[in-house]
Amino acid sequence: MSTNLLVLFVLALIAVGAALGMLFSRNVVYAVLFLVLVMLTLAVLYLILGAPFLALAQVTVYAGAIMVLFLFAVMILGPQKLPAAGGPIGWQRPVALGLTLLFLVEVVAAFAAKVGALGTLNGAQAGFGSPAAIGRLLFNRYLLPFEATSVLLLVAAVGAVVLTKE
Amino acid sequence: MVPTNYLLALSAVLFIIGVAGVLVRRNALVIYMAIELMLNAANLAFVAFAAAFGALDGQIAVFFVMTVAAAEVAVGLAILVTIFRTRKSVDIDTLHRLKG
Amino acid sequence: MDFLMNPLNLMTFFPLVGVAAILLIPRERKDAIRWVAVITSLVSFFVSLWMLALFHAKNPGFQMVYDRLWLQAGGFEIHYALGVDGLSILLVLLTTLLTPISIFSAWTAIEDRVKEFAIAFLIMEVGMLGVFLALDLFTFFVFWEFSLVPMYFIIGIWGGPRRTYSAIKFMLYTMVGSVLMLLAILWLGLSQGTFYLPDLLAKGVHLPLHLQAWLFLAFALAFAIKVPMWPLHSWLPDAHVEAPTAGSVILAGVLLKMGTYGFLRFNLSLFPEASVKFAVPIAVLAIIGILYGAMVAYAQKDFKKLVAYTSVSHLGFVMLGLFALNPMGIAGGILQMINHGISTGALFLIVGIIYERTHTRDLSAFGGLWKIMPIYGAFSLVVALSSMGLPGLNGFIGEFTILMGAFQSPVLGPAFAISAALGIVLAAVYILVMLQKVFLGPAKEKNLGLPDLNWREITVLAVLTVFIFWIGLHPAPFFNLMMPAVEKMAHGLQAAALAMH
Amino acid sequence: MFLSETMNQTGAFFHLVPWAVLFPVVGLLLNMAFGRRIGERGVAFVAVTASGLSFAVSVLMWLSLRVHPAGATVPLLSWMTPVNVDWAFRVDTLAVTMMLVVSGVGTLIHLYAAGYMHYDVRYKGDPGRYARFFVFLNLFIASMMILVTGDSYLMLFVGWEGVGLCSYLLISFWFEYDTHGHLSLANALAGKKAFIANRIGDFGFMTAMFYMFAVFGTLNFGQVFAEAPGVAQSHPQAILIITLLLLLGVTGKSAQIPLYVWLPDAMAGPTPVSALIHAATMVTAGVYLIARSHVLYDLVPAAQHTVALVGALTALFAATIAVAQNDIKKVLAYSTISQLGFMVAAVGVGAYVAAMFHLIAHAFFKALLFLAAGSVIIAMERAHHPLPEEGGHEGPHSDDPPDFDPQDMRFMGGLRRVIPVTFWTYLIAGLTLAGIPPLAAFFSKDEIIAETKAAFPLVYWLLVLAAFLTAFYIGRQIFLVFFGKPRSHAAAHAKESPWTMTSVLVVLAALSVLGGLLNWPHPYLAEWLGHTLGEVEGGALNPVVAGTSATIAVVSLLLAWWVYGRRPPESPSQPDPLQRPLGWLFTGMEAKWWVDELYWAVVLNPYVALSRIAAAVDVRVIDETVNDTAWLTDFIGRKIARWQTGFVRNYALSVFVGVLLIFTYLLWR
Repeated sequence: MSTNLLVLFVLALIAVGAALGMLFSRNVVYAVLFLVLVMLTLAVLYLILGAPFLALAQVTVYAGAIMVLFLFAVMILGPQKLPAAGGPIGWQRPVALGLTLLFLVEVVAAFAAKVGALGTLNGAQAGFGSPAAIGRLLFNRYLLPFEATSVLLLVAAVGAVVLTKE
Repeated sequence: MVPTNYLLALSAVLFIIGVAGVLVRRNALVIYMAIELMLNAANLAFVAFAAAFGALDGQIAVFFVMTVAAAEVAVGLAILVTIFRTRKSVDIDTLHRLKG
Repeated sequence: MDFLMNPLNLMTFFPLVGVAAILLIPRERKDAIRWVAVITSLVSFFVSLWMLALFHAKNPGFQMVYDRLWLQAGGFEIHYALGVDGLSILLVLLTTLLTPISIFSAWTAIEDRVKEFAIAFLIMEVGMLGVFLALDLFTFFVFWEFSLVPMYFIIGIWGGPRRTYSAIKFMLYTMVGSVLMLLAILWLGLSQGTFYLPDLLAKGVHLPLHLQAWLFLAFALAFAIKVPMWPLHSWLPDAHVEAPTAGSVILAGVLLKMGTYGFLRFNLSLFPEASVKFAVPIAVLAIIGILYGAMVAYAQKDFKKLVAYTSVSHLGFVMLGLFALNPMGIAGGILQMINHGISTGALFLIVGIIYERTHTRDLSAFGGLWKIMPIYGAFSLVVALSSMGLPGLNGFIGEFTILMGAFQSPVLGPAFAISAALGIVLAAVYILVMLQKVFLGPAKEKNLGLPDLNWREITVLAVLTVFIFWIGLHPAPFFNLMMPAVEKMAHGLQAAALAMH
Repeated sequence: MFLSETMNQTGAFFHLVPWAVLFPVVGLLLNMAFGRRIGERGVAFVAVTASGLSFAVSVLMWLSLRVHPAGATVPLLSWMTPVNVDWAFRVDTLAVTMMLVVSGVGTLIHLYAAGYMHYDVRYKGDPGRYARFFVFLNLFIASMMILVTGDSYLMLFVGWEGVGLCSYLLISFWFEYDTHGHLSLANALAGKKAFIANRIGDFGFMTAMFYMFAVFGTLNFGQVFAEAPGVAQSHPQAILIITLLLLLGVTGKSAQIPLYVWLPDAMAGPTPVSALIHAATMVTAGVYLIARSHVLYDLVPAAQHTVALVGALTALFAATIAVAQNDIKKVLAYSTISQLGFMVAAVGVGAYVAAMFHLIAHAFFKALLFLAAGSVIIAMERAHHPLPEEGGHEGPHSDDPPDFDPQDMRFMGGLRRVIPVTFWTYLIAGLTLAGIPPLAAFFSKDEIIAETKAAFPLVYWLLVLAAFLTAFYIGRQIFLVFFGKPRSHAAAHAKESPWTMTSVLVVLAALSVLGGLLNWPHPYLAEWLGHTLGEVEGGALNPVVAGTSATIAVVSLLLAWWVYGRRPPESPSQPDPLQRPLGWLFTGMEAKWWVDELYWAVVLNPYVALSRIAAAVDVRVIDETVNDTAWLTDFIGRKIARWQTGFVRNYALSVFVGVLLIFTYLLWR
């Protein structure tokens, strides 16, 4: 059991490290790459948590398509190095950091006190996260949301084209 | 297996980093990526709970989050590009004319 | 078709026929528009006379009731119901009398946008008649709000320099009150299961006193603003000063009566116990209104503002009469509403006449007009004396009956009547000062050439003077019309008063 | 319809009484409608006939009453149904006495006014006003008739305020001038003062009526007097309060302390008005009211004492002021207040017949005094400022002093030679007022003094002192005006008034002389009024009292001759002979004991200030709070708007703050 814990711990470290990296990197491209790294670690986690189909989806859709899109955007807009501090509302940065730390403290306190052990993950049945199972559920109970999101995607695509037309 | 608390803690930390990114950075793209990070943190929590309760609904939710995120990024970046075309800068603070 | 066979509906909605006719007339033909407006309101007046003929004075209940289901929603139904009884018939007649008079008096005063003016006035007549005839709480509220809008435009468009400020102030002030009233109507309607007034009156509103008090206060606030009672009166001088003459006549003549009528129809009829409980505070406010109104009127420099403040004082008397809670006080109150409509309406016409000639309302600009315009002086003297309450004219009948009622009232008493009677002395003061500043003293050079009254102004003032003398010398027919209904209501109040003590 | 039935079944003309009111009303309507077209002669004719017909109806009533002394009540029209009071006329001996006095003296004064106003109107130069004067005069007669013939307190009140209105209209008749003919507000202010003072009295009267209705349940004389004894038991205080409140009304109308201040200023009106309204008829309405409510007053001795005291004090107080006045009409005004004091004192001690007798006598000689004074003033004015058609050039006479005032006695003197008729009639009236034996007032005033001697000694002494002063100030006036040398050019060249005016003076003089016969050898008046007032005091002449009062009058006249007749003042500017001996007392008397100034300081100025404050409060406080609520919403709106900075990050921050708050709330709940 401890090996799982160890793996998870390592993955968590990577993810958090990459996230912080994205946060503080001056160069936007590095930020994008750090985010990709976070997504990949999450994909691995999904695998551990018995969601293989999701993990692959994560890698292909999220890391693959969306992050590539970001890279395009970055390349179009040209990498600029913006000064971290300054700008019209300088006061906003320290306040934001302060509040975020406060939030962090509260979350930690919450975990310590409130959230009882949710029980360990029981063993994944065979084919728990398999595409068949997900497909069956998706097209039965969640058919309406599925259709709605497909329309959403169509609208988004058309919107993107229209917006960027000269 | 792995206790869900840890997973939730991870998701929370990632979420907070995402929030910090949105509030602190002035580059519009980085703010976008921070939002993506927050979404992913949420997805992680979904999957953790799906595994904990053995119900696939969590994973379905993640699917929908992904599609929404994709749509959002497409439109968002399109807007960013048009703004960039006029403003020549990605700094979010230049866009402050719509005020009370 | 039976909708129009009922005299009340015909009278209330006939002005809309006039509006339709006016819409067809081109804007340039101003006189044609004015004639149509006057004739339409005159027809409404004759229909009201027909209604008077059909009215049985002996029957205290509602007559000529027209009741149709209007809309049904959420388990309760809203009726469109009109009806007239002893309390409202005189006010309806006053409305149908004053509207043609004020339209006719605005013949030369309003030159721009005559079409819209005529339409606004006719629509207002519909609103006003609706308020006095409505038997269903909802229909009442609809007409109550409906009648505000034309007045807002009349003050806002054809008014004086600060017209928008006054119009908005007038509108908002009344709206604040009526919002609370709407809540009260809903609460009352839902708790009693019906909005239909006759049912409510028949069943009686059985609510614990403290609940009844809240309902009473909600209604009272809306009507107190409209009356206007003392602290809530600050919209009146502005609205009057800025409104055109015709607007002021109707505002003072009829719109103020919607407040006192509201007290009469809803507060006193539906909540007898609460009326007894609040009779003293309201009477105190009324007396403050009487004395305060008289004093401030005395100190005014602007002729129209002086007359506006006299309305605060006169309606203080009406409120004192109503809350004497005995037949004499209430009958006096209702008659004083009519008297105030006639004499203050005439006073505003007089202000309008001199304003049309000198384009100023500053009292110091006038003086010695009685020498220059003798007919104008004679009419103004009669009207001023009537509003001062000279015995033999209409003002005195109302005020004397009110004071007599307040003196013997189970809830008020001699102290109230005597302090209010002081108001009559103060009334003499401000009226005589007004007469002195405008009509007596040496005439000023620039006023020497002023033309006296033309035939139009004479007819308008003559009609009102006829009523001043008629009510003054022989008020019996007016009292007989309202006495049965007043007695019935006073009986309910008496019972409540006894039960309370 | 009315006139055809001359004698109805009760063999009397009672049903004609409404015509006493309707004739003057028809007269005034005619004058109002056709005033301009029928010219001055026509207007005067209509007015005089209207008043004359009213007098004729009164005589008819008198004849009917001689046949049926009990009189009758003639209902005409229903009026105030909730208070069940109708337009009903009561014809009884008391009412008819007043009707005869009012319409009789009224008609005479209408005649006099026809002449007087002709000069006054020409002099003030507005011919249109001639008709308007007679409209008001007829309205006055009509209102006075309503007052005296009303069958209920409410109808009496209608007449009461009607005459108040007419006195206002007639005092400020020349509303653009002052008494000297210069453009000013003086007359208008005097009229306003009179109406408001009356109105304050009427406030008392009305409150009395409220009490009366609350206690008696009715306002009709018949029922009130019938229930009075019963009510006196059940509500002991009520009748006292009612009578005292009625007294307040009386002080307002009959110019007693404290509400007498308007009468001297009422002299601003044309002289016929002063004669008719402010001497003969209106001011006696108060005395009539108390006489009419004698049943109530007899039940409450305390109220009677107060009435007597008020009357006596007023009599003395006004007499002191009259002694030191220089304006001919002001002296007569204060004399009227003083004589009214006598009458009120008389009714105060229950001597109703004496009061009515003095009222009638006073109506004759005081009207005569005023009309004669009017004739003097006209004479002085026409001499000083002759009218164009009498060959006078425009400007005032050059050699009269600049501050010449036709009404000021200091500019008169030696007028007995230039205006003899006026002089003799004035002398007769003066002696009557002083109480010289054969003349009317001697008997009436003597009766009053005799009655008070027995009933209320303090009042007796006050009245005796007042009688002394009365004789003195009328003596002073006669010597100053008619004896000595003319102290101004106008006085030297004055001319007698035309016959229309002097004939009326002679008639009134005759009435003053013969007036005494009404009640002296045989108490006709006592019997006549007995029918209404019930048991009434005999009215026999008490020789002792008669002797003393006659001697007082003669001594006082001699004193007046000694001070003013022996060495009459030569020039207008010479100070009054009494100035030195009396010193500050004289200045006090001349300045009317500063009562007007007192009222201004105590009542009027505070009210004006208070109303200005109220007006300011209304704008700055009440209106301001309304506007402030509007400003507040605007202010809050602006503050919130500034918080919308436009920076996206700020918005994100506020969202995050919201999340944080919810989270902490959930955490710590």
